[in-house]
Amino acid sequence: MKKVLVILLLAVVGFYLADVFIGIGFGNDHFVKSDEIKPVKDIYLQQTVENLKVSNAVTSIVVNFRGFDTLGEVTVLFLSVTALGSILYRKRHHAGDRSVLFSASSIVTAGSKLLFPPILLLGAYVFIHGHLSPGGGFQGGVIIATGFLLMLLAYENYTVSHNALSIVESFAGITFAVIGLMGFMNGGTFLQNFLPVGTLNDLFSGGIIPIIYIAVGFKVAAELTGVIYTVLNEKGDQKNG
Amino acid sequence: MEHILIKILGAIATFILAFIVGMTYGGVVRKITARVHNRLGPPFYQNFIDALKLFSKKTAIHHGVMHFLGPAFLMVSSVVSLMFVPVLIPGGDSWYNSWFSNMIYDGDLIFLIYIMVFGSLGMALGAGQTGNPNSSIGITRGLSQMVGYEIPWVLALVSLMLMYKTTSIVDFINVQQETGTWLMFANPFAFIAGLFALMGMFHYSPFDIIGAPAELASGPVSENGGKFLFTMMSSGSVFSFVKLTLFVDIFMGGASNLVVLVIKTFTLYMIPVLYGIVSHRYRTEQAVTFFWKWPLFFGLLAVLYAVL
Amino acid sequence: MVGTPVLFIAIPLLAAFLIPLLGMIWKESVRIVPGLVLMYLMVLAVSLMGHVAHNGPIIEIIAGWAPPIGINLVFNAFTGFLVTLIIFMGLLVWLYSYRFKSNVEYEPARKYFILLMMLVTGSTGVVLTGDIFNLFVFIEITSISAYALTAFYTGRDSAEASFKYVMMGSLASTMLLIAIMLIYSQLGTLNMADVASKIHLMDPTLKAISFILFVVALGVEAEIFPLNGWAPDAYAEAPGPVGAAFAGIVVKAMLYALIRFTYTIFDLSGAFNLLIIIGLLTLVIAEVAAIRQDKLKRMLAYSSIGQMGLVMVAFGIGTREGVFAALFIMLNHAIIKPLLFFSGSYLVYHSKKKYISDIDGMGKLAPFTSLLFALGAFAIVGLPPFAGFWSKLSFLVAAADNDMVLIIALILAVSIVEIVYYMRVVNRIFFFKRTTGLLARRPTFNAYIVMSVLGIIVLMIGFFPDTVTGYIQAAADSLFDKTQYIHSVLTASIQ
Amino acid sequence: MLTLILVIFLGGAILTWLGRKINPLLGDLLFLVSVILPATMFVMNIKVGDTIAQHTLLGIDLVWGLSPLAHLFSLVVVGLGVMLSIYSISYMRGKEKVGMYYFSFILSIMAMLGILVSRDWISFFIFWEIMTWSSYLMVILNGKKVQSIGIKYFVFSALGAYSMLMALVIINSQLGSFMLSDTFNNFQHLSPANQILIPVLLLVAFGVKSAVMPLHIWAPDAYSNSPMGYTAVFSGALSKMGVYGLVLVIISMTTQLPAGSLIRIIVAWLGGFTAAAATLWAITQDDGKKLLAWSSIGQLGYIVTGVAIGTPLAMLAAMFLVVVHALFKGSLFMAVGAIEKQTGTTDFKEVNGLIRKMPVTFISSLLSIIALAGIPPLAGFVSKWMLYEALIQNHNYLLVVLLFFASTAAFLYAYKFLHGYFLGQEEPEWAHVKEAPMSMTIPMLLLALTTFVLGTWPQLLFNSIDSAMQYLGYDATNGKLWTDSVLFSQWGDKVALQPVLYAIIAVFLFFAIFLYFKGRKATRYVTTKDISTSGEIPKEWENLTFKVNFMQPFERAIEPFLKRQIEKYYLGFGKGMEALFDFTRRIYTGNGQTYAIYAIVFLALLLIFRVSLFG
Amino acid sequence: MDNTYYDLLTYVVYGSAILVMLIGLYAVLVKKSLLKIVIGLSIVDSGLNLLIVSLGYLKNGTAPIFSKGFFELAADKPMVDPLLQALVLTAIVIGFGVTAVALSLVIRLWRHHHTLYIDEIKNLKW
Repeated sequence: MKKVLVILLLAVVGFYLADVFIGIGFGNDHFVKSDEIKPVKDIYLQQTVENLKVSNAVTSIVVNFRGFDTLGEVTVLFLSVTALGSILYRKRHHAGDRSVLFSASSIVTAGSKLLFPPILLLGAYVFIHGHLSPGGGFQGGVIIATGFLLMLLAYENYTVSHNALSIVESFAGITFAVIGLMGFMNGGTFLQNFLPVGTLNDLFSGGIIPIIYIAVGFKVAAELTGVIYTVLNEKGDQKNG
Repeated sequence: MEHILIKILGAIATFILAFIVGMTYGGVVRKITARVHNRLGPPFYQNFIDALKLFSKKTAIHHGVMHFLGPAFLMVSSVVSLMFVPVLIPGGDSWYNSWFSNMIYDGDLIFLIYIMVFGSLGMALGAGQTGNPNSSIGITRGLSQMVGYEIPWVLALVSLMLMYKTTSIVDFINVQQETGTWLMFANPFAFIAGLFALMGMFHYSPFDIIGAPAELASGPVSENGGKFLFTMMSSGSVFSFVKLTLFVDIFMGGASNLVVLVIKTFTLYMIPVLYGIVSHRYRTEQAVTFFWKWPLFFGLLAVLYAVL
Repeated sequence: MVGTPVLFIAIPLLAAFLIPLLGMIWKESVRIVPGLVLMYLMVLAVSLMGHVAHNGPIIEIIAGWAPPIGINLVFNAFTGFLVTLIIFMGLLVWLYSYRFKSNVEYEPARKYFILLMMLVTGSTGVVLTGDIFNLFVFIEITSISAYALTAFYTGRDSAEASFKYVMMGSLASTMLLIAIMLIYSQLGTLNMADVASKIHLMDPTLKAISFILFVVALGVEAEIFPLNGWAPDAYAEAPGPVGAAFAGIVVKAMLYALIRFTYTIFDLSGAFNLLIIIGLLTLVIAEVAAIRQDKLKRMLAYSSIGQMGLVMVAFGIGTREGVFAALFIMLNHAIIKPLLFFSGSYLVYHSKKKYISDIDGMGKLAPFTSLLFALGAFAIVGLPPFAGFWSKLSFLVAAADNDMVLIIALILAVSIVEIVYYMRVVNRIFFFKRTTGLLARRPTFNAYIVMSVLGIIVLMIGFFPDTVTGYIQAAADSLFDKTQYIHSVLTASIQ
Repeated sequence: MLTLILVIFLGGAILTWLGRKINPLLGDLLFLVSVILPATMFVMNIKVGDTIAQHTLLGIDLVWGLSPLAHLFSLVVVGLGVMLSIYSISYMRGKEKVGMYYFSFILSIMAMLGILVSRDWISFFIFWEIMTWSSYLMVILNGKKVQSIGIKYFVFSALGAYSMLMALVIINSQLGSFMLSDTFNNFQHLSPANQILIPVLLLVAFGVKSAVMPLHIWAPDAYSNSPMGYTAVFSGALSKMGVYGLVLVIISMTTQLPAGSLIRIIVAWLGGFTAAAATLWAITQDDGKKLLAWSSIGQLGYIVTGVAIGTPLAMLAAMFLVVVHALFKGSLFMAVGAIEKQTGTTDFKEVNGLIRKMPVTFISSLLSIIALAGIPPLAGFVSKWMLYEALIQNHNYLLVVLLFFASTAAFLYAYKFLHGYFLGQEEPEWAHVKEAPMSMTIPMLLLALTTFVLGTWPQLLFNSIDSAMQYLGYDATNGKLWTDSVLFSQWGDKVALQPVLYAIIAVFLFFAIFLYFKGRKATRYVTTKDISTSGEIPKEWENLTFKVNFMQPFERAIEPFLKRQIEKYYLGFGKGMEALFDFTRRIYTGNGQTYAIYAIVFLALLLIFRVSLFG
Repeated sequence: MDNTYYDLLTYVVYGSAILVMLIGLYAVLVKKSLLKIVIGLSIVDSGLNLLIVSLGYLKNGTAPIFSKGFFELAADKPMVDPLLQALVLTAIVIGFGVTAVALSLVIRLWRHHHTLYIDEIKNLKW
């Protein structure tokens, strides 16, 4: 009964949503046709090439045009790690070992060990080239974190130093914030670019964008690893296993 | 100011008249009651003898200040209400009429209604201090019953006020003189309601639970003897006179001289007395609810009649 | 000027990233640094308020891109008023918690203070930002801090409360995103002022639907009626100061967002009626639920929701007086409710279940705390000469000017309900015999200070309401003046 | 000056409270100072005038001035306040929560004066609410039945206060001003609906405080539950604030209305019913406090009737009764307080025969009771007399019957009161009881004697009432308002009841002397044990006092009435509401999923009704 | 490509994105396991992200990257909306954060209740 009602309810909501979006249309220029409307994305695309010399427009948006969002985003991640720690915190004598249902086979352990360095390398590549190609700090960070996940899954006793994670995380965060504040130099604004922008499609181009993205990469990697590590260290339940 | 002495003399005369008439009526009633009960009964002047005896008796004990003040309060109520009732029609045919219209004025009816209940409170206080439970019981019954008959009584009077737009007893008398119709005929419902109330006021059977000699040892007066009882008795007599006179004034055209007064009051007096002789006693709540049934109905009818 | 508005965000974030490092060196710093930051922000807020009063709104451009291209922060009389309020409350909550958490171990304490600071920062960001999507980000910052703080105590119920909060919160953020996307897909911009200036071009149906989605999304956090199921649980299970922070900080910021959408961004006339309807629903249901509570904090939580309903009704009046009244109620609520939460949590400190009956006869054991609680109760039900009266009065005056007789009657009837449950508690404190053997806990020195400050403010507003009305009036004017807002934002350039 | 006086009150209240914590004696001293000093300042310095002080808060002008009408009421407040403050020192000695008592006492005196000096609705309301909550603290001070009685009181007060608040914001929105004078002068400018709504709301507001019939149920409990030292103020002065408001509303508003006469007749009848019903209830009470509480309600019923009738004579009667009621009811409550202080109980069934132990208390009670019953030499008579006459002149005959009935029935409880405490058997149990201290007896005797003075020379008060009534728009009578009464016209211009008084005193003294001095010589006092109960003298331990089921016969007679308590309906309503509330809060099921469903349902509903919402 | 194809695609793309969201919602509203509810929430997020990304698509569009290849091969093609992609990036990260918190809460609830059945976890109500 409840299910039927919920389905009906969802049908209503879904109908209205679908109606709206289908009205908007797919793949066309959906902005209101009016002289007043100048979609910001056009400005972004234009400015990315002309002023920032960053080839990946998404990156320029994420880090520069809407860098403030990204700062918030990074904070959200930071907070979720903090929250996780706070929610799962228990006094030391309660804390147990990592729950292990079954040991990883030697294929997994060996493979993981093999894959770990290339994964780190790939991650680093992705966030260093964030302003040139698809990818960026978040993506790269996630890739690095997968590496750690692999190691944690493969080795029961693999530990990551909490302190090290915090230090990396904090430094990365501070870098972001300080670079943002450095924008005030020369009468600029927060997060304003104060470095030379270089030429398009160069590794060293885009001013502060790559630096921030690298910081973000480190930070995301550290934070995600932290999340995984914290959750993995959660002791299994007492009743069932 | 030159009248003040005459006023005082008139007041004293009124009091004496009321005392004598009241006492005599009381004696007559005892006689009649006895005859109806097939007894010999005391002579009609027995009350005077009793009064004389009580008056000359020494007071041996008392129960405190209120014990003294209670009867005095009672007397005040009787005398003061007497002062406000035109015993005879002012300016009537007899030369002495003006003596008996002491402090009458335009709104005296309301005042009378008010002051007439005052005595019971004084009495109650006096009785209360004696500490005799019978007194207190009698008092509560009396007060309850008073509340009972007050409604039809006030209704009856109000209906008349409504008809003639006045609150003066003298005006009522004058109206009856002019039209030649007694108000008991002009508004019979008011008369009936008032009569019931009058029966209640007299504390004769069936409304005599207050005194109820057999069970309460005479109720409120039970601790009083000698001069106390004398005061109470005389004030009771005066008060009976006040009630009768008032009723006659209002419903029966007033009295132009003493003879008419005596005839009318005595006739009126006989109604509750004779009814009382042959009826059984009501319990207090029965009495109260009785007053709140038919008399109240007639009272309302009277008001309705007056409005229409 | 001591700084620019962006420091409201940047400094706490920097501090938040720094605290783990500092904590490794000196453990006490995790408690002190947030306080220092908040103090600095308080100074900043006050000085910026002074600046705004003379020189007009400050539009902070970020990353060098003038609106509508980049993100901007708007610090005008209205947002400044709220930011000052939020930071002031944050400071008090910090001061109150400073010792409150002294028996807590280092790790949780560090997290607590970071989360608290982020809660304040997120709320500040919500108020300051001039960008719809940025608003979403700050709402999420606030929410996640709030989730974590709700579940801060390691009991089972706090997790339950928090989980409900998360469920509702993430549904809300979904809807918020859909709404943002709808706006963007039509107008091609995310800047509030820009959107506001172009909203008339939008298709009415889409406009209505996106507004509805905004209402539902922000309504979850602003605790409007059918969406506030999480709120009483969260208030009741969160630590005392956090409950106070919710009432004094988070809700205010979220309501701000809702109001910003209603007043500035959208031009829907029916929106005000909707505000009134949901406000009344919220008010009535919450107060009605509050009267039947047997736990103190839960009762306060429902009462808080009810007050938010009242604020919404006041905003729904849609006149300058209405906005004034709404802001006044918000201010009073932001001061009184934390006072109640602070003193209330000391009154039930030793009680296991935190039942109201556990505070019987507390007046003798803890006279100061009890007195302040009573003061708060008297003030919040609007008894003169305390603070709540003036806001209620200005609300009623505003409503009467719009001939809302029935609404006034309804609200006053609900106020009677409110009186009943508050007075029941006050009676218990002062006029009941102590039944349980539980002793009172002496408030810490900091708590004394915090509660006294709040009490003094309550009295001050009660006796001299004009000390604050100037700011409120300016704030109301600022919110009301939509064209001025749009103009000032869109013409902003880097100073 | 006015501001200073109010500030002294306020500061005094807080200082007293603090001082009491330091040293009880200091508290007592501060208490006296902070009541008497500002009260004296008020009487000496504040003369009738329109604007004495002015403040602006929140853009609203708060104007304070003293109208002649308010001046009359302020006399009551100040007089009672000072008397009761002296009384309270002894009364509260050795009790708990004295500090809070003093605090609330001073605050409520301040609030009442504040109400009277308010020339605008806002300050009126503020002081009104301060009065409410300070008296609320008093009601629950003894910690008994706090949740039922206290909450009942507060709910009704809030009902009243919020009615007023609603009325005043509507007034402001329509007329653009909070000033009382503007409201009354521009009343015609209101819309017809508001012309009805506002008086009705205000009548509810003031009807609550003056305990008019359907709104009275808080009063008996609240009066009897507060400390007696305060109840005198409560019943004597605080409830008069309701009357003050009623006077303003009825005279200044309803007279301007076509339907006003109907409203006034309704209110007058409500007042009449209040008087009658409260009297009946008073008769059934076995506790002196409760009895007096109901009696107060009844007396307020008379006042309300008088005010509602609104003819010059009726208004005169009501104003007179306002003052007189404060006097005699103050005295009576003080007497009960003294008895409570000395014996520890106020139950008629427990204590009796105190007449010889507490003579001063008895005498003042007796005088007050006589005044209450409306018996001529005392002041109660004058007002009741005028009231009846006014009603008859106004052709409200049935109302007269009702009030007559009420005042006759009042004898029952008046007697019950006196008998219950002072008369009857003197029990050995109470042999140790002493008269209350001077500081308690003197105020109570003073008040009782004042009723006597006012009953004989009512013109002492008539000038004040006259100017108050001129302020309300009645014709100037130059102190001869009494001319409306037939009592006056009969006896010329003496404006007095002296003849009646002299007659009464003469007869009274004659017989009293006759009985006392004539009989006294050989008389000896015997205890109340020594009575003639069928020749048997009761033993010492036998308690013969008739006190249980004292008014049983009468109660049986009025049983059908007693069954129909309005309170039951209110309680039923309250229970129903609580049940409804309890049902409603079950919306919050505790299941997060349900909440999520609510959210989606809400979304769906908004989407569906989007057109009707946003066009 | 012709317009009917795009019209059809409109239904398919948006329809499926919304369907994903609804499926997630269904899980949130009906499923009794806390874990499934969390999964539902993250499905809703995914559907939403899908929706947003597809909103930014343009006919014959290309990725918003000014790489060398772009200038050489597709300089005349319109670029899909980069802003929406950036927003989705943010949304994903935030969704991740919320999911992490939700999961940790599920762990906490499991610790205390030893059940994930939502109807049994309602100590706080009314």
